Amino acid sequence: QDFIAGIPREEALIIQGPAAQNAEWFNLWAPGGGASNNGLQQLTADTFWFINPDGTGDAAWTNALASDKPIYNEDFTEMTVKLKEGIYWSDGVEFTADDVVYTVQTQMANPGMGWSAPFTVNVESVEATDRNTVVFTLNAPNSRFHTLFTVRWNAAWIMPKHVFEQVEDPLTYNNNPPVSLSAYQLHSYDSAGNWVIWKLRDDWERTSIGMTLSEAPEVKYVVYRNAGNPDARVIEQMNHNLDVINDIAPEGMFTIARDAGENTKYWFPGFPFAHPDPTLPSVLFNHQREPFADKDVRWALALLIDIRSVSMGSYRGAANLAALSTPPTGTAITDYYVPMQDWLANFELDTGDGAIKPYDPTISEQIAALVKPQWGDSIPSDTEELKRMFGFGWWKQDPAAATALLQKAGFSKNGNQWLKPDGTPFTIKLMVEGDNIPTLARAGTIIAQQWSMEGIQTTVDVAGPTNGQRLGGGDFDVAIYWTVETWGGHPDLSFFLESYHSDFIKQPGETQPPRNLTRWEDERLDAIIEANRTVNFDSPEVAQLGMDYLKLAVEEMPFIPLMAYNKFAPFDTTYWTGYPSAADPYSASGPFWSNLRYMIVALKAAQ
Amino acid sequence: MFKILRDMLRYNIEFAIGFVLTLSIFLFALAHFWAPLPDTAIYLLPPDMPPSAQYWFGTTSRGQDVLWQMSSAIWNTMLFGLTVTVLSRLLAVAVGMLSGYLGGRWDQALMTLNDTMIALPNIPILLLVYFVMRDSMSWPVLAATAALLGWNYDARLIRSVTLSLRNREFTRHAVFAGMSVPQILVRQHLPYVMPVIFFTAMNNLIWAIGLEVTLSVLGFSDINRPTIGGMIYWANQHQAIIAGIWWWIAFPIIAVVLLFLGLFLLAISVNEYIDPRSRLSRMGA
Amino acid sequence: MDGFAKYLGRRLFQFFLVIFLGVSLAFLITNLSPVDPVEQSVALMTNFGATDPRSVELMRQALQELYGLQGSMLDQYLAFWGRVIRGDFGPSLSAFPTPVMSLIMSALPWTIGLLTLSLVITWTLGNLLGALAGYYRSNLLLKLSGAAVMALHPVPAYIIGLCLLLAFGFIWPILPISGGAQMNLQPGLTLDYLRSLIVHGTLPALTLVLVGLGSWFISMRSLVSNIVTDDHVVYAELGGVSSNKIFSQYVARNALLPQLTGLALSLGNVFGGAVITEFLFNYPGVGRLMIQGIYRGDYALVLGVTTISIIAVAVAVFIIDLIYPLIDPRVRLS
Amino acid sequence: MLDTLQAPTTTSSMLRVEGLKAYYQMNYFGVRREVRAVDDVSLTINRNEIYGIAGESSSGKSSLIKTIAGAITPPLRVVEGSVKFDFAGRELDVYADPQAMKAARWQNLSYIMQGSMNVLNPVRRVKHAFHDFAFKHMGLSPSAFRARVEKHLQRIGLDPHVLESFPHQLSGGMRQRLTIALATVCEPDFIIADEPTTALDVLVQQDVLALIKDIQQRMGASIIFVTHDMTVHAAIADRIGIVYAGRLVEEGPTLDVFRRPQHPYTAHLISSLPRIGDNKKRSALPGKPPNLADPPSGCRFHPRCPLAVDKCTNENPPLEARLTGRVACWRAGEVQTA
Amino acid sequence: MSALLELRNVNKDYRIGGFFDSSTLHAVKNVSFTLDDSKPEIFTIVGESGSGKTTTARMILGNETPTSGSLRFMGQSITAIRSRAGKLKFMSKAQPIFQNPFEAFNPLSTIDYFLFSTARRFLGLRDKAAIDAATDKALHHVGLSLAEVRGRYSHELSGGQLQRIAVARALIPEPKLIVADEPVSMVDASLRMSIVNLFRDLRDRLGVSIIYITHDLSTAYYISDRVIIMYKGDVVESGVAQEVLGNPQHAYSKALSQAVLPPDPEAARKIIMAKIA
Ligand SMILES: Nc1ncnc2c1ncn2[C@@H]1O[C@H](COP(=O)(O)OP(=O)(O)OP(=O)(O)O)[C@@H](O)[C@H]1O
Ligand SMILES: Nc1ncnc2c1ncn2[C@@H]1O[C@H](COP(=O)(O)OP(=O)(O)OP(=O)(O)O)[C@@H](O)[C@H]1O
Ligand SMILES: [Mg+2]
Ligand SMILES: [Mg+2]
Repeated sequence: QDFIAGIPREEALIIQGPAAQNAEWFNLWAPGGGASNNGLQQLTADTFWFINPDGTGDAAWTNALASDKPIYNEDFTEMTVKLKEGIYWSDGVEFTADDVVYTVQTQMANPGMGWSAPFTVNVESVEATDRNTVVFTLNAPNSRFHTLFTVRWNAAWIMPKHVFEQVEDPLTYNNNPPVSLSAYQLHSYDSAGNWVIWKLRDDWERTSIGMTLSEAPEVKYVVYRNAGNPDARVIEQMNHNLDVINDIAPEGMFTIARDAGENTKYWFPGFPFAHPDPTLPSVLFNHQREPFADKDVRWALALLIDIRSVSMGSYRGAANLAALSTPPTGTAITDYYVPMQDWLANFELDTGDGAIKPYDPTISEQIAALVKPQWGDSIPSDTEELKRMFGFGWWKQDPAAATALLQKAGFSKNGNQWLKPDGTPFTIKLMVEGDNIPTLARAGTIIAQQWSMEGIQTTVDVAGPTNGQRLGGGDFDVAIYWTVETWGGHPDLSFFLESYHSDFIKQPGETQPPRNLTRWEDERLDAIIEANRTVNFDSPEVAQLGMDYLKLAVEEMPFIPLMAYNKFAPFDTTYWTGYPSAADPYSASGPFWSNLRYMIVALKAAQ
Repeated sequence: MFKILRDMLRYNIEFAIGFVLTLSIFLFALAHFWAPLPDTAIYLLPPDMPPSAQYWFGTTSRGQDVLWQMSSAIWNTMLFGLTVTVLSRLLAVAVGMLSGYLGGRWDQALMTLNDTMIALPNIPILLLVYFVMRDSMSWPVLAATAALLGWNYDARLIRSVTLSLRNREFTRHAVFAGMSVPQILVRQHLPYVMPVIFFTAMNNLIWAIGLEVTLSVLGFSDINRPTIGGMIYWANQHQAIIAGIWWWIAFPIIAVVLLFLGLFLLAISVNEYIDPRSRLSRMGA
Repeated sequence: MDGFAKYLGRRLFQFFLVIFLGVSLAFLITNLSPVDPVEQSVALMTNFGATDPRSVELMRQALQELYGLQGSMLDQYLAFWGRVIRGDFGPSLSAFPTPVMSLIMSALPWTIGLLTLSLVITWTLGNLLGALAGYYRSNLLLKLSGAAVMALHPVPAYIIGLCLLLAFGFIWPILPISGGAQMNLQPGLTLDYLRSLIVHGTLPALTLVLVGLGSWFISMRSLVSNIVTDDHVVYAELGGVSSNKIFSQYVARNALLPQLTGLALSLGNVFGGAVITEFLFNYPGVGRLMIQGIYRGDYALVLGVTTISIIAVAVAVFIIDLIYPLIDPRVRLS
Repeated sequence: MLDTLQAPTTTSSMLRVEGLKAYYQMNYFGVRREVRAVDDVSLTINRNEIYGIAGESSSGKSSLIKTIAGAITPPLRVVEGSVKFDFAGRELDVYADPQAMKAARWQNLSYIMQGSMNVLNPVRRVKHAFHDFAFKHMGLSPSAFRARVEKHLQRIGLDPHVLESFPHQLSGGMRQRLTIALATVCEPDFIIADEPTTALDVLVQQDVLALIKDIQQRMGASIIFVTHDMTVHAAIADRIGIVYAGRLVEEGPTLDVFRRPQHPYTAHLISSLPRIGDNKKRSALPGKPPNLADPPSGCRFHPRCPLAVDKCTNENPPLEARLTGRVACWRAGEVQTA
Repeated sequence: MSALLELRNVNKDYRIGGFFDSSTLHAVKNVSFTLDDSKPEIFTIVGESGSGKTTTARMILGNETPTSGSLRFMGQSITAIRSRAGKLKFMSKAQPIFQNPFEAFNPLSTIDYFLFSTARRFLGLRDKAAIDAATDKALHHVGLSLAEVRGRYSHELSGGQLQRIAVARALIPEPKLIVADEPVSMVDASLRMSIVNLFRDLRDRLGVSIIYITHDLSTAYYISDRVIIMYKGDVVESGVAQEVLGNPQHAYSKALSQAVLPPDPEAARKIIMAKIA
């Protein structure tokens, strides 16, 4: 019997999906409108542009519905988009500029729809000057307006006008079945939410992705399947019932590598296996809480960390460490990490007891030495290669310097217990999310132990589902999470940096908009952000401004960057080959990234 | 007291086995106070070592000695379980006996309360309480909450025992001897209720520990405190079963099973000792 | 008839009181929950995208209105009761605007199927074994199986499930370890679908059976060992009644009656689901639904499940109280 | 004397109890106790005879009768002696041949326990009890069996519809009659009854006694029964055995025991019976009942006996045959008749 | 002459039956009688089982409320006593004795607890020695002493002793009335005598009135001053014991007294044989 009823296994790619709660919903534009990770936006939605987080330079940029890059006017108050021709919705209706205009206007008219708010804030008017041209007039100058339509993970997807026009309330319309603008369309789904099956469109050539292909994609069906808890996922992949896994613990990954070695592929050919996402797990300080407003305290805490243990404990050594406040992935390597090595090596920190040079560029070799006993020859000896696997460097653990810094900040030590300037013991509650991001929880317990051993009693607080809310609400002392995410495939840091402007910082107790969760406030930072707004997305100044920010962040240590968020995402090669990898990063590797579609159409049947 | 213990050890093989099992696990758990490393310390030992002469029960993927982890975990879990059990026994006895003895409106009111508690689904309520309490959720609070949810079935049972005692002649006699309600309940009826308390305590303990494990597995627990649930949680986080680190889970579970076997044997033999029927024939009535 | 009507009236009052108290309590606790569904939704929408901070404010306001979370707690409480009476728990906040009721209704058949089946098996098997072990105290085989059941009793459900999953999904992969039925199979009364339901339900059901066996076994055994010393049993033995008959008609039958109450209460618990088991085997039932609801701050959903569960248990208790005098001739109303 | 002449010949003995000792042996967590509830009892019961056993509360009457019925459960154990029945030449040793004993139950031998109101299964209708106990012995078709049972019930004044009732729906008296009916429906050769009339009020008691007597006469069965109500013995027993502290202390034809008790305890028992129309003060037995776990030496009655002499303290009097019965007393001759 | 206890037209109905069939049972119908304060007596209630004897006793003791009618004890309505203090006061004057001496004391607790509790509560004694003294005194009335009783369990004493202790306990508060519901039905003939003799003694020496409930007509005849005969809730006959029992008038009383078997084999046998025929 077939594993999937009526569908030949060799025509289907099975991807790990979530358990969808409202499985009957396919309205991407309504809040909670259908699971976002079950293929709906990954396989059926489309918009103007894509950036591949693992790509570099021009290779990272893809024109999807747009035929070219965005065209801004002089002062960035107007953006013109040219659309490709010959693209059709899956029900045979042609895609035109009217769909775009409808998308923007409908969402502005319906607060609560997914992109309603950003459109309302930015757009004064939108019009289709002809069938293939859309012109946006903006409320204020915005050189990054196009990013609203640029997919890294997702973006503002274009709505089918001819469908939604018929609908009374676009917010409560379930859009079932959805018409597709991309190469796959809905085949069937489980009303209990455990699986959705997408099928290659017969007219797959009439899509932005299909147009670029020379022959038909071999994957006929894409199955998003919720295969259960991490153990079950590993088992299912070893049983060849799950081709793509997203996120499992390092140990699960190692198990697959050990037991199913021949039938699997990973981002790196061997250890450390993982795909580094362009997100930057860091130790976040709440700057609105004493004593974390003090840069010396933050630096002291950073210098108390032995990053090697953190790497070993969280990722079993398979972490891609980051000393700079941007993830060491995609173009960031060439744009920032390589050029800034010298500056980092010479960076001096005044501890109040003399200056030190805290940077240790040999960290990747040290980690290699630590994992060698387990992985042996699969660990290369070339230091350049090691840097790409384990990171370029990090701060040396330096308790003496930390002591000096703390004393400089007015702290004193009583036995093995640090006292705050007011004489009370310095204790920390370190918040982690827990289950959802186990590696970070693990990192948290190690850092807590290191701080505790140095006289700062630290307990780990698992926030679980309240994590996001508590981070946003400023209801934490210290947390491990990410406040930095980047395009990966582009040096521009506005993706996160824009929201770091002091204009957006909230009073304690109020909810901070996403990204600047530490509520870091600095005039120099504001200046960088304002400068960045005025330069063009592709201008070389962007990288320059990025470096300014990174230097500032090293000096101030507003949060302690730890590593890229490494995801273990092994692929089963029993049925499909040609997966992306570090050597051939033609697409991101996570099944929830919308540019996964470029991987799916590129896969080849194994037999 | 000591003589009873000696007699029971000597003359009841079940008690003897149960006693030895429970005592050894208790001592084992007690030993964590003398552990070479603090129970929260991680990555100080080589991880994933299988059981060996050096690490009898192996080490975890977090670089902890399973032996010492277990020792703390059993201690903490039993502390939690016993707190729940004792608190919920107190509630069950109070409500069950009062409602059975007083009858009438009191009975109706208490049994309505009891039925309400029976109807409340445990897991969602506990999870919600967990959310509400968040930071201030410590194990005693959790134990108190669990105790509030864990007395109702047993109160019914105790009520039915008291109900039958209420109509015994000695109860009416006690009333005319001027005894107050607490005196009657504690002095006259409690000895009959004792076996029920013992019997339900076992089940309640198992339930409480199951609850602890469930909450931990779902990610609602204090991860700084080693417990049986906590060990399973961390083992899970490291996919220990899949990765073949079976000793991380197997040994604690075996210890729990042994402990319960011990407690169970103790409970049945102590019950036999205090059961009014056997006690009466022992006394020779 | 008069007495019955009076009893029924009193019992009915109590029934409603229980529901009222239970649901109010659940409402209170749920509403104290700090998880804010608006924030959860905002996070979902702003995650991973480049989001303008100004637009987040707008989004928040819009959602607050949409979810109907404005107004005082009392207003919400009254509105909630209004809806409960109409059998409507409002829209789910995490699966907005799908009604909570329809989410529950689509999860319920799975849970009911899984739990009633395993409960019936557990109850029958546990009671049978317990009764046999209590009656034939010296039988070696029964002693051994009793010991096995006892040893299994304290093992947490999660561990039992995980071992089964490992054994039948990995070491000897003959059973599906996830989901409720085969993918892409049309639900319906076809042989294929039923087969698929059965193979998918086997591991979760087996877990529930192994987990639940112990307590039925223990309570039945102790009930039986009390009953065997009762006069009527002793007398039947002296009367030369065959031991099969004594076991079935004089011992097991008398002991089973109180166990029926337990069964009814557990049936009521179906709605709470077997959280851990469903969670582990990814079974699309109410337990899993509820856990998701809790994780996503969807208290409309959690409250819905909790309310239905409360009503179900109350109804089960009510029914068993009403029919118990009919099935157990000893009980009479006072 | 009339009674003496009526006493059946010893040749047709139906039950023979010899040197029977049955003790409650208990061992709870090191506390050992041995209650000598039946201590060296020998007796014989003849065909077609009603034998009554009387005695103080807790003197071991029920224990004796249970042991005879083969109805003992631990901690009561037979330590010595034998109980043998003789059903129409078929010898049955109760403690040597459990299989045969099982086969004989209800067929040849039925037993009415103490507290017989509670012996019916509370959750089944009464008719099932008859079916379970008696059907296989009667060799009748179900309908014939039913008719037979109904007829039998009518004889003791019970409406056949009680068969359809649950035990709790019947009064104590009805239940007691039902158990008697249950024990007699197969017309066994031997009936053992422990306080069959205790729960009944005087009016019903009279009916039941008449019933027992009637059944016995018509079926020609032998009956051994226990009660501490001496008037019941007076009414139906052919012979009486008096038990004191686990021992048979006197035995004889009813009339003789009542008129000329030989043992001081018996004498006291008879004399303390009040009767209407006579409220002359009656004294109670002084002292307290013996503890069977640690019985007095010699004659067990000696601490309370008005006639006790040194010999009584030291030597246990044997049960010796007298004119019409047997008595165990060193001073039997000196007992005054009330 | 003032009344110690006065029952006037007392009725008690029970609602009985199962689920769908319930009916009213008149357990006690229109019972009236008076006990005189100045003349202690043994007042006996006889009747077949279920005739309402226990129900009447329970109403007198305040354990059951009558459906109608009045019960007054020393001038005060028994049903009106609500407070704990009022109850204690009432109980100090009216005390019960129960049927089964083994059941009347909790087998799992020592007997003296009942005695001490009575002394402490009703005599308001706090001092250990005073409690002991009061208890000992009461025990002496029944021919026992505290030394014999202290620290013992009910199984360690004979039924007769227990019943005596029960009486002694009832005597501690120096009551005016003792209600004894079938106090001798569970004991053998000899013990029976020792207890009824004790009753007589109490009446004569301590001036306690006793309501003696039994269906044993012989002992009733033996000790009673006055007797009432109940039948299905009704009092069918009442009067001086010797007259009523020696020469019953009502049909039921006659049947009852005829059913009493004489302790004489020849006479008894005749009655039974007549019944068979
Ligand atoms: N199950 C038992 N375990 C221990 N001792 C017992 C048991 N049953 C009875 N006894 C003791 O055995 C002795 C004889 O009891 P038995 O019941 O035979 O007396 P009885 O003469 O029938 O008394 P009654 O007139 O009260 O029925 C008593 O001392 C009693 O305490
Ligand atoms: N709580 C009650 N509920 C219903 N009926 C009752 C209750 N108590 C007593 N009765 C009934 O009332 C009637 C009188 O009972 P009561 O106990 O007073 O009789 P009694 O004369 O003491 O009988 P006995 O001699 O058996 O003790 C009986 O028919 C009894 O079944
Ligand atoms: Mg007896
Ligand atoms: Mg009565």
